Amino acid sequence: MIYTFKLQNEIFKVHLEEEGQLSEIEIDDKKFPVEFKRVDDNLYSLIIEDRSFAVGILKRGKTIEVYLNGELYEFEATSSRDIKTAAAGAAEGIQEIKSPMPSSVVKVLKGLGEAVKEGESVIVVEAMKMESELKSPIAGKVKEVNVEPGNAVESGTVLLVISSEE
Amino acid sequence: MIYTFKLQNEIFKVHLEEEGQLSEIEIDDKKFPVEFKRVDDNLYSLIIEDRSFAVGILKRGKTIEVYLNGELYEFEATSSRDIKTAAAGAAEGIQEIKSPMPSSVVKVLKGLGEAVKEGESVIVVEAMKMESELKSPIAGKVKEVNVEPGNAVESGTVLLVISSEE
Amino acid sequence: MFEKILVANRGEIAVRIIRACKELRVSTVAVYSDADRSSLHVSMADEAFHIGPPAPGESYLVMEKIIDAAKRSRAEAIHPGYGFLSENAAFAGMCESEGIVFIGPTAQSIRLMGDKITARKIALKAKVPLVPGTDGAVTDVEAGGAAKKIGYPVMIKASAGGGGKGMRLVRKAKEFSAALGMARSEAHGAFGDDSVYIEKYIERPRHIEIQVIGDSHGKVLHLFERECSIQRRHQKVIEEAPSGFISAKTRKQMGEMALRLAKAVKYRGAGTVEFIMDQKENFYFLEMNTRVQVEHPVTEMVTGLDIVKWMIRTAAGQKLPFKQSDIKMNGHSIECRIYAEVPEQNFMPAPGRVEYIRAPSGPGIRNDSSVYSGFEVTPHYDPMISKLIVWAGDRTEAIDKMRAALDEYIVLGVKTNIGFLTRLFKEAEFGRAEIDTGYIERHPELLKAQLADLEPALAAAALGMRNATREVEEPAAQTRSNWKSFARRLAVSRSQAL
Amino acid sequence: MFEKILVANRGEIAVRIIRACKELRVSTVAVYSDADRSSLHVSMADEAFHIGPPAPGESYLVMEKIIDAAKRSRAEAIHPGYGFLSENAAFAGMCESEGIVFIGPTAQSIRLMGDKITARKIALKAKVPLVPGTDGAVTDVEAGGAAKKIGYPVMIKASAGGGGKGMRLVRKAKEFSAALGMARSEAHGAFGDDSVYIEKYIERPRHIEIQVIGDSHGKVLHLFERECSIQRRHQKVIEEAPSGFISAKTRKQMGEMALRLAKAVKYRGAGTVEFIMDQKENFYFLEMNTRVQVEHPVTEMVTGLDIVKWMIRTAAGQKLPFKQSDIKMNGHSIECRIYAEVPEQNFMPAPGRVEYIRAPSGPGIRNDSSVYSGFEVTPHYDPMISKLIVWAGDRTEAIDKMRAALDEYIVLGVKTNIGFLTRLFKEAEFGRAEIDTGYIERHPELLKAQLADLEPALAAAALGMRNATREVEEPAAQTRSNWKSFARRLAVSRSQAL
Repeated sequence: MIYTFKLQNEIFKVHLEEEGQLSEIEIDDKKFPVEFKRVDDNLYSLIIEDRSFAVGILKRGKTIEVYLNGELYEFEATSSRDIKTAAAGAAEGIQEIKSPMPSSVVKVLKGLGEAVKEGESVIVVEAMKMESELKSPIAGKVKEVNVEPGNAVESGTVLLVISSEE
Repeated sequence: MIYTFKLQNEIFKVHLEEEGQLSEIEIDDKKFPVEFKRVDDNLYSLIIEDRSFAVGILKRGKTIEVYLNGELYEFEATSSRDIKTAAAGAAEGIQEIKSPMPSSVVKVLKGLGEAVKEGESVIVVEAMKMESELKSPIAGKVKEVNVEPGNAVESGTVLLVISSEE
Repeated sequence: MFEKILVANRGEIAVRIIRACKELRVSTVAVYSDADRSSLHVSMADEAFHIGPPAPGESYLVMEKIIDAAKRSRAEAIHPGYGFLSENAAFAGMCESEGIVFIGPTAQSIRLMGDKITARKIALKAKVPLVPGTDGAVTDVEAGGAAKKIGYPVMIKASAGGGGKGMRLVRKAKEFSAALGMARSEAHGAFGDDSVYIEKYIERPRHIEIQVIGDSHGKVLHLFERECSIQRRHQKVIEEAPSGFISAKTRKQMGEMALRLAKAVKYRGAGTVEFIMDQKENFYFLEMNTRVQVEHPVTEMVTGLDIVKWMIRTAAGQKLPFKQSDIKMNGHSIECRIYAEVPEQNFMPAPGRVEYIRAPSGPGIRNDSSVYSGFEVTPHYDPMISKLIVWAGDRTEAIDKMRAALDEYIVLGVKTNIGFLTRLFKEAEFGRAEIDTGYIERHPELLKAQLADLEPALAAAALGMRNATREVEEPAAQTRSNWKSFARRLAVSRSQAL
Repeated sequence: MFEKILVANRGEIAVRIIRACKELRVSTVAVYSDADRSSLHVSMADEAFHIGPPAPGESYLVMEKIIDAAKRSRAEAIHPGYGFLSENAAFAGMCESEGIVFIGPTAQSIRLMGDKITARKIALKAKVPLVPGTDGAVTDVEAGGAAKKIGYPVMIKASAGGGGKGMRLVRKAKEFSAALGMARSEAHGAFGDDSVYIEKYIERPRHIEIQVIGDSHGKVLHLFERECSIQRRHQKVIEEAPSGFISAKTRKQMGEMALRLAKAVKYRGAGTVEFIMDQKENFYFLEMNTRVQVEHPVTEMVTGLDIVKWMIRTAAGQKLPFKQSDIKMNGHSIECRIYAEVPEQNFMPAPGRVEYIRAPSGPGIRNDSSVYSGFEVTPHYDPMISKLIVWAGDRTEAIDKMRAALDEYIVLGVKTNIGFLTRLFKEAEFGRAEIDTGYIERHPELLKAQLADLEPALAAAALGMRNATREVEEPAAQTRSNWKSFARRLAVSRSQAL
């Protein structure tokens, strides 16, 4: 079985082969055996060549959250079609600005076609009585504006799309 | 809905009437409203006329374990048929001596027909390298002997039956 | 001692107070909004009263509802916790007139310390140092002399000001008059008023506070300091006792100052005198918090005194049975506030359902929390998940313990600041106690997740996906449910729910 | 300091040691049997090695397997915990000859103290008091005089004896010779040997022990006493520090005696000198445990010293940096061992699956455990669920804290001694520290559950049944499972699993 994950715009392919208790994992042509065992509800024990890891795992929709050594890895499980788009997107520098939580749109700072610098704020949202400015991770132009002030948006809603293409 | 529970050979009837959030409970002709709310997996909050209780509940087979204020109540959910038998049993003083855990029988101390005093040991079982003597809660005679030394028994297996009848 | 206390709060502090009451064998009454029916403080209390919708303004802040619940339950006293009505003099007054003991200082003490100007006047009179500055607006003629007297660097601030407008930092005398002109013109432009005042500028300020406790018989003691210099959004994130910075001499002085202030308002119960401190250990009174603080546990850990229990006892009229010299600090304690928030996005709250939580435990670990797997962090209240507190022999060991504890902490379902805190506790500067209120801003690199264990994480993701897939493919196992196989089914569903 | 340590144990003590290592920034290696693949010590360690089937004799007790795992992982030291190989001189010797540090005393110290007769000889030589008695078998002529010299009451014991046969308690001199005759004849009947010896009979004996710690530079210190008089099946259930019974003078004497003994064997690491004490504070050496004790936490709580960390540091050759007078006791600590067992049935173990566990937390609460919801208590190992430890300012407050903590503890799926402990901590006699090793036998009423809250319990049972019924009637909700609705489904299954 091959799984494809996206993490911070990088694509990873994981080849999983099972043989009883032991699984074999292949990432980037590197193979290693993994022993995987549930501890409680969401806590798992992973043993990779004698190295031991306590891992929290939660699957929500297409996201698989992996909690390891104090850090949260939010993998997006993608299909081959998604990958192509994403891969293309990554190459061409297309970035979706998503709402990180249920919130309301306060102000759209950049209009359609407007130039945006890397790290520049593009939209202001409000949640729990606090305003937050969302920034563009790349330099480019606004390709899509999907919301307007006053809109209530869910977590994950794509608010704007920024592209580095000319 | 009427539920019938057995606890330490006493029979309780609970009449449960539901009205939205609030339920009405009737025990022994005493009625009171109960608000019941799940907290986490097995922890529940009960509010009875402003009095608040944190209760752990686990249902296993016919047993419903209720954990309240540091004590474990092991209710046995019974059908009307069971009740009659049980009620009869209680009246006539019939007691089943059950294995409290998976164990092996070491010695049967009382044979069929033998007289037994209240609190007298009737059988010795071993589990986890420790021997335990099981005692009769009533005075009477051994009516049934279902096991012999060396038998491996499950938790709940009826080992002997003691009866106070002549 | 009281027979019954109503706890007018929610979350971890309500749980904390209920635990203290249980140990004192005092009955407890919880109040709860619609959002808190399954909160732990409700089930842990002996009685519980519903007080309205989730919005605090319609429940926890409605004085009449709290008083009503107290009367109906015949509670003799009310513990307000922190936040909500805890520093509300009107509420304390209402309790007093209803014959209910308010567990805290008198309404009068709250009133005096609640008004910033009055509090500054009391401090001035009690000879507690304030940030040096002019007594209100100054003329151009006065300004230069005042700045010189205060000592550079100074801040020129617009009297009508706010939001940084008409504000100028001046480091040298020769830059002063130009800066004054600019500040005045900016102030005029922004507020139509060019009057300005001058204040000492504190570089890399530290936040250090003194815990005090008083009884109703005139005795007030201090329990030494807490340093709370690590802040984000002007809110404390990490607190410790003792401070890793101040000298024994400064500690003594601060304690004395705090007592002087507390005695000036005949303080009863627990309170905190907050100071701002420069890098030369000069300290200046900021304000007094007339309630239990979020960070009270670190003081409890190093002094061995249970502050919440002493609040209750002193409110019940008991005398503090020890004297100042009996109170000693032992070891070092640090508290982290674990929040559902996104450090990368300016620590924006991240409410949601905590699908899974596993808190650390073991020697020297204290986790004050009311959150459990399945708990909903709502947007109505503070998104705090827990206060993780450690105690160890010294600061270095306490930091190492905190690192190990954070490493054990797992929260799934909502984003948290645990990763951020983990990175912070590895910082050498923090280790050397080189901290101030601008520390987090100076360390933006701490905000970014360090996803260094990619291989095991990817392996876990793949194996997790495989388990989830199996579940979708074999849902039949879940319907094979009848009463007898209940226990087995539970086990099955456990091994399938991901 | 070591870079890597192998922990040759399982359960809570393995977790405890791994936590100490993490704080010391030492890598850890776990070993595990088939029964322990999902135990916490495995996932918490940095490395994990499988060592065989569940039976200890085929895994945790197999010296070669442990040494092999240490070599493969290049661990420099082995911490044996308690039980298993912890007091095995041969194993300590094997480590020594393999160049692996055994975290504990030398093989020689273990050997000397492991043999009861040798240990008694060393104690005698070091002038540590032993239970007064004759030096072996006595003739009829000698017997009376010996008894008089020892002082009544005395026990006459068969030299070849065991199981109470040939044993006689004699309270008065005039009863002695008749009892002697009976003892001899019983001994002859049972063992074919009528030789007897005489020993002082200790009425209502208390178990009090002294914690010691030594470094490899000749320094040995004691960390005061623990009282462990509450026992069942000759195993400690409740331990506390300090003892609620002994005077400061006795404490000092016991400490000195323990040090004398430890120094006699050049003791390194943590150890415990156990004494039996009568109700007049006379104490007699029982044995020395050359390892960390289950009950070490109570000493940690009152002294602020981390015993496990000091074991590791001293094994690594570090010097103890403090002197005897630096070690102080502060407050009071109590530990309860929470077992999966049935008090009503002579505390018979009750292995099984812990379906749900909710441990107490908060100020002054420490819960050392490796059990979680879903954990299987197997018949292969000790059925301990956790060690619940409290600290408070004094004994009374500590008892109140323990009561409150036990009240928060919920375990479902296996039977436990929590109810029994709850009842015990309410006992007035225990409150007055009027305890001895026969306490539980003297209080059979504590074994019986007090099911006093019938109404809410019945209501809960009925409502729980209703929820379970609904689930059986509407199983469809559980199959509506696809990837997208996973989160929602999880929520649904949560609200249905009872």
